[in-house]
Amino acid sequence: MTPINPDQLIVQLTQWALSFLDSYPLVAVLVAILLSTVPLIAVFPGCFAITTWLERKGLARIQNRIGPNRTGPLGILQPAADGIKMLLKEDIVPKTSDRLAHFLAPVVLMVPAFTILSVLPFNRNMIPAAVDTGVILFFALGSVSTLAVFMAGWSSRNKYSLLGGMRAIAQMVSYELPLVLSGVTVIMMTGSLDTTKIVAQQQLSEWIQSSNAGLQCLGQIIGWNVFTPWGFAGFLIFFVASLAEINRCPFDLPEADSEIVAGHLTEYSGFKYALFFMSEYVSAFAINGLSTTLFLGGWSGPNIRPPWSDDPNALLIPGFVWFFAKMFALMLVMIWIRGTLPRLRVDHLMGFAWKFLLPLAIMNIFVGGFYYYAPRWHGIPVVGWPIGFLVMYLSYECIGRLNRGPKTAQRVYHYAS
Amino acid sequence: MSTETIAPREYQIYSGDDLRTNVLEISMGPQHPSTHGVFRMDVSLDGETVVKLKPVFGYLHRNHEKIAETTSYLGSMPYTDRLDYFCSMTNNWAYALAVEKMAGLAVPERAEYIRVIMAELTRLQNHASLVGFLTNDLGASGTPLLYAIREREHILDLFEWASGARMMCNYMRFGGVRNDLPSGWLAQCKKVVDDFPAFMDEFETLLTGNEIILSRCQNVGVLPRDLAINASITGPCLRASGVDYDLRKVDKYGIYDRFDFKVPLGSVGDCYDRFMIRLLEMRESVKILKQALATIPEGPVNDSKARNFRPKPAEAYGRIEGPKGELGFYLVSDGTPKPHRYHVRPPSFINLTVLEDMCLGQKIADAVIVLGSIDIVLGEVDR
Amino acid sequence: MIDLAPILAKFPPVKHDAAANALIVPQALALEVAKWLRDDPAYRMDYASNVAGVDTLPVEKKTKVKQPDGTDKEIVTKKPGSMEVVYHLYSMALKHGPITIKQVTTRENPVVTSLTPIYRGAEFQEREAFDLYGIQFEGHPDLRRILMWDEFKDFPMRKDYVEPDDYEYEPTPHDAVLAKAKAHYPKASTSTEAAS
Amino acid sequence: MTLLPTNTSFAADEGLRSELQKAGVFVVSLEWVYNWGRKSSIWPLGFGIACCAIEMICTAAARFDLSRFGAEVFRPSPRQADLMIVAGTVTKKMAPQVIRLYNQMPEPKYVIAMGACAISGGPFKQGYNVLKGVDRFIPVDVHIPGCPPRPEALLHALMTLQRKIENQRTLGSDARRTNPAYRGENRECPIPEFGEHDLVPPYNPEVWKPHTIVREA
Amino acid sequence: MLGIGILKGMVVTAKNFFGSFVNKRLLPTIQYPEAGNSVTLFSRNIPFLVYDNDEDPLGTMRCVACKICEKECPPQCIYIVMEKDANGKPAKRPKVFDIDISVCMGCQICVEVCPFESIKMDSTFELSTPDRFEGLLLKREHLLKSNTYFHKIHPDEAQEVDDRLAAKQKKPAPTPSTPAA
Repeated sequence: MTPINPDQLIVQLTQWALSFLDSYPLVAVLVAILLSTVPLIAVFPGCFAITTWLERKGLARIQNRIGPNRTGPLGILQPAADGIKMLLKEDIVPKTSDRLAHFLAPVVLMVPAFTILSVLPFNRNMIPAAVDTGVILFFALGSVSTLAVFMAGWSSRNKYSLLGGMRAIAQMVSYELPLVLSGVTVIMMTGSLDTTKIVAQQQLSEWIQSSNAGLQCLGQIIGWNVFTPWGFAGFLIFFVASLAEINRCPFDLPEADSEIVAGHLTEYSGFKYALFFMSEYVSAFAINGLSTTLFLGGWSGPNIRPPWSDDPNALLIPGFVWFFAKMFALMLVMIWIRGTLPRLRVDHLMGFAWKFLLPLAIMNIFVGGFYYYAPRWHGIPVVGWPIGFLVMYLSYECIGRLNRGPKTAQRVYHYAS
Repeated sequence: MSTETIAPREYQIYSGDDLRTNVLEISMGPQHPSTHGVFRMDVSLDGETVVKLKPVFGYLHRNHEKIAETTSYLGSMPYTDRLDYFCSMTNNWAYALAVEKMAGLAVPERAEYIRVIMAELTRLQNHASLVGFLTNDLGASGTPLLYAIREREHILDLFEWASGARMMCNYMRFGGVRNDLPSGWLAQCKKVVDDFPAFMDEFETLLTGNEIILSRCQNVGVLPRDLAINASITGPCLRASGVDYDLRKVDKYGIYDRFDFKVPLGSVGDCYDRFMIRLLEMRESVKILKQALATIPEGPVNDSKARNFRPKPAEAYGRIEGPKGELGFYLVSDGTPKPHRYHVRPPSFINLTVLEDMCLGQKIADAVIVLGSIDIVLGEVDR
Repeated sequence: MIDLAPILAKFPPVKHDAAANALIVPQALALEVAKWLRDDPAYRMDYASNVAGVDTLPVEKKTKVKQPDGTDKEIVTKKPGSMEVVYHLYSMALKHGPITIKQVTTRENPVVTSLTPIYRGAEFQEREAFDLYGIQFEGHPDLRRILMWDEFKDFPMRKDYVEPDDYEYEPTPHDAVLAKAKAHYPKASTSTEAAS
Repeated sequence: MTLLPTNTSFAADEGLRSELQKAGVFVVSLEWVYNWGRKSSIWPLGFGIACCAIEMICTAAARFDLSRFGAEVFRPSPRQADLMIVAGTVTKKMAPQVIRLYNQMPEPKYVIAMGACAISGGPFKQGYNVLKGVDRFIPVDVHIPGCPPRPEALLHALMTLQRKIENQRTLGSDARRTNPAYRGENRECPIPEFGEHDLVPPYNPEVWKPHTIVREA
Repeated sequence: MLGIGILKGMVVTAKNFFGSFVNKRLLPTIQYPEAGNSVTLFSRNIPFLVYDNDEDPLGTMRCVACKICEKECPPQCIYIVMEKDANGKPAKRPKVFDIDISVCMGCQICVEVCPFESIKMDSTFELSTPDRFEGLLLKREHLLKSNTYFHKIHPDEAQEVDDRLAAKQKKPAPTPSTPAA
């Protein structure tokens, strides 16, 4: 029996459970599949519930209100109440709608949203599906949601829904580009599409394996891609593009309620609406999970080796704690943004993707390349870092100015005499 | 000046051989999140571009004028509260002004000051909430609106303290106001007025520099100066187009000539100008309020003779600078206790004349904020 | 007060209504007068603030006059009804006003000249007068009902409009309503107030 | 927590429930859970008509905070709304749209008539274009008098509605009888047409039972 | 730099977020119903009828059924029938005094025109009811409230009214007159 490793506890338990089924390989495979999928399906709806609660409480606080507080302590059971109510609501399918597509749309949105979660490493040795081409798979499956949103918009036979669906297609297809290109830099640096390798590359293994606790901690942090110029810029681009990809404010045009009522969701009621709602949040988790993996060091975080353990890779705090902490932090930023910003207009949205994010992402790839080949001093990128940062800052400023042009500016007002 | 009316422009739909598009007609409203009530816009869209926009009114036509013609002069006063339900105080004042003009009533000094204070407080809360509603139309999830309403509550408390009701104050009377201010009111009002600039600073930091608001409001819904005058646009919309016409300066009604304030003017006439003019007007209102609160005299607040007046056959048109524009009341008396004709000149109704001109060729999202920047209240539009 | 004499001199058919200090403009001349008022450098009435329709019912007044022989004689004075459209014009350029101009027409066939070709601002208000009073505005670009629905046939702001009989079930009815309500109420029981 | 999906009468359970509670056992019937969910998550339709709508917005704002009751999610689309707050004067021109919106909402749905105008036409009841009460066409659950009612009055009405929901039957055969939402019949209200002088018909006889007060003059 | 305005805005909202935990001004919520309500001593909502003696509401009600308020009420929500004694003589008090609060707009005009200080404004607001007719038609019995109650809800105004009435006591009682207009 290996010593208990808090970091790997779940993995060890799983292996221990599976060891009983050694003689039945087929059953073992099936159980293994179940053991890796069921938690996903159980945990993320729970996260979704917590997030909706956080969002309502957070928005309320931003707006100087209290927020739900009648359901359980601090209103924590509010999502449960919402869920129960949604389950009981009548399900309306408009008479003129395309019934099949109307029914399928929430399903088509939900399935890939959960599927893409399986390529994210939640911890060391804890990845539901270790695919060599994880990042590609993520983007490929993730873009299916565009189809679902359009299906919803089209099948509802409602003009607002149709406009919402059209907007969704334009928006999601456009933002896919900066999203992928900002991820490309990371892939270039790692040389792999495997998400586990991407996380491993962000850890300084010799520091982690040293005996100094401070170094162990630092080794889990210092290597994150976000601390490099290309990583920082890439992270920002990725984050902004992901906001658009999952239709969050300020890019929530497909369901812009002040313009086109509720966009593609206009005709959805009851449980189908709840499914849409949930899938959008699960996609948000997924994409935040990916940006955590790509730029924020995945499951690594300030951590030390447990004193009783000899395993150089053992950690005191399970990695998935850090993973979820980062993911929720990003969700909170999204809520914060939602509480602050108004919405973009549809042509500004496209302009922003094609004229601003895309050139910036391409620039970022070059900077990444330069950073990779720039000479280092004792492994420290003394040339690559400042120059890369400067180049990224300058290109941000230039592209920003080019986009803004003389059209919008602060104005000076005068008074009548 | 041209000799003909400035007619609405026609928007040319692109109809080359290579690309055939159909116009999508949608009816926004009467229940629509952006229409500020029950207003409808029949919009034709080419893609997302507005090619035709016809406003449809009357969903809140509750026969204010007809009811007023069957009620006594005093009985119409509470109904004026419900015209523009954000600004019951200024509505009261405009109506009282028209009746006073017709019946030749005088207003005591202190009442004039109270009227100015109430009107400027009304302007503050109206403009603050309008800016909030505008950002809601822009797609903010209510935060600026709720900040504005948080601040508005302080002003509503003052109204409630003086008149008994938060919104429907029914406070002004012919020849004065209904009752004197309760003790302590002026001190509290001073406190609210002194706190207000801090809120405005917060508001301006939150909104005026925001790149999204800049890009969405600037050069959107431009209203040219000549068209603004020809289409009888009034209020902040007119001044955003650069026309210096503020009834507080032009008519000097009440005692506005005693206060030192300025009239901010826009230069482009777009949504951003309309939005900024309101913010700047709030600063000026705070200035007026400070002066009025410092100099308010003691004395009676209403004319006891005005209580049982019976008008002679006459007609009068009284108008004031409401927060939304020129609010006028046209009264015709035939000597009976009821008005023969009672007509309201609602600013937001007439300001909608140019809605189509401002929206043509813009995106549908712009139509929403153009409507928001005009600042309409349906109680007043449809009456 | 604005000096109206130059207008009266330039357009002799225009009458001055001293009581209301208004100009009564004949229909045929309305456009011309309005245009002149707008463009004349002394007036520059570029801003049509208010447009209102006014309906006056014909009045039949019976007065008894003592005849020299001691008997009472009833004299019936009839004042014909009229339909008026009142415009209040101001000047934004010169900041003065108002000049009130009125177009008077008959109640039976109310037709006036639309001033919308001169003042865009009159467009909706004239439509409103058409909707509520049934006044036809000749030359108006888009004369449709504005406040009531298109199928509506009546002109509700007219003084002789009879509204549909639909507040008969009011709990606190008054004179006219009570009279109407009686037609709808079931035969009264003896109690003074009996809830259903 | 024991879940007892019960079809027996809720009232009969009451005694048993309180006795068990004394003994420290909390019995929760499925019906209670259902009703708790529905009453704690009333999403109103973002639908204001006139003056009262401003007070409705104030209710959602910081001072009064509708969200404490879980009811701040103003949905723009009727499909996702549970509650229609008729906040303002319903005119005859607007009435068909209000009824249409009501029809578009999924069951179970509730209506609060906020303010005098929505209840009876209020101060504007003498107007020719004013509908004398929205309950002429759609069933109304709670009426709030006032012109406009204070924001707290809306909160009070919401609590009144919550009490009503608490006592509704959602399970069992008698739920169909007592709770119209589960009757399974078509609850669409017919939409009146614009007539030459008035709406046709002027009221919906299935919803509106004329109430007469007989007086001596 | 692009984005500065957005960041400034986000700082403002963050300040409000954290401020709401420490600053009372940034969390003005009154938790109705547990923590009271925002009704002040000046609020008005619907009218009520004042009587003087708590023992004998009907005997000491100030209303004399002069019907001025009924006539002046703009939305006409008041209905009064005067009581007649056995001989058919008017008894100077209302037999029926109904206010339809589903119509009342709380404009206070009835209070202003009443020469007997008998109708005043109440500040209660918890009136919502599922019952459209019986719940919203307030009869004489519902409307009668004591002067003590009046002192409780509007102390300043009630004191003023009492002083005025005391002054009037010395002079002969006023006769009901219908004011023009």
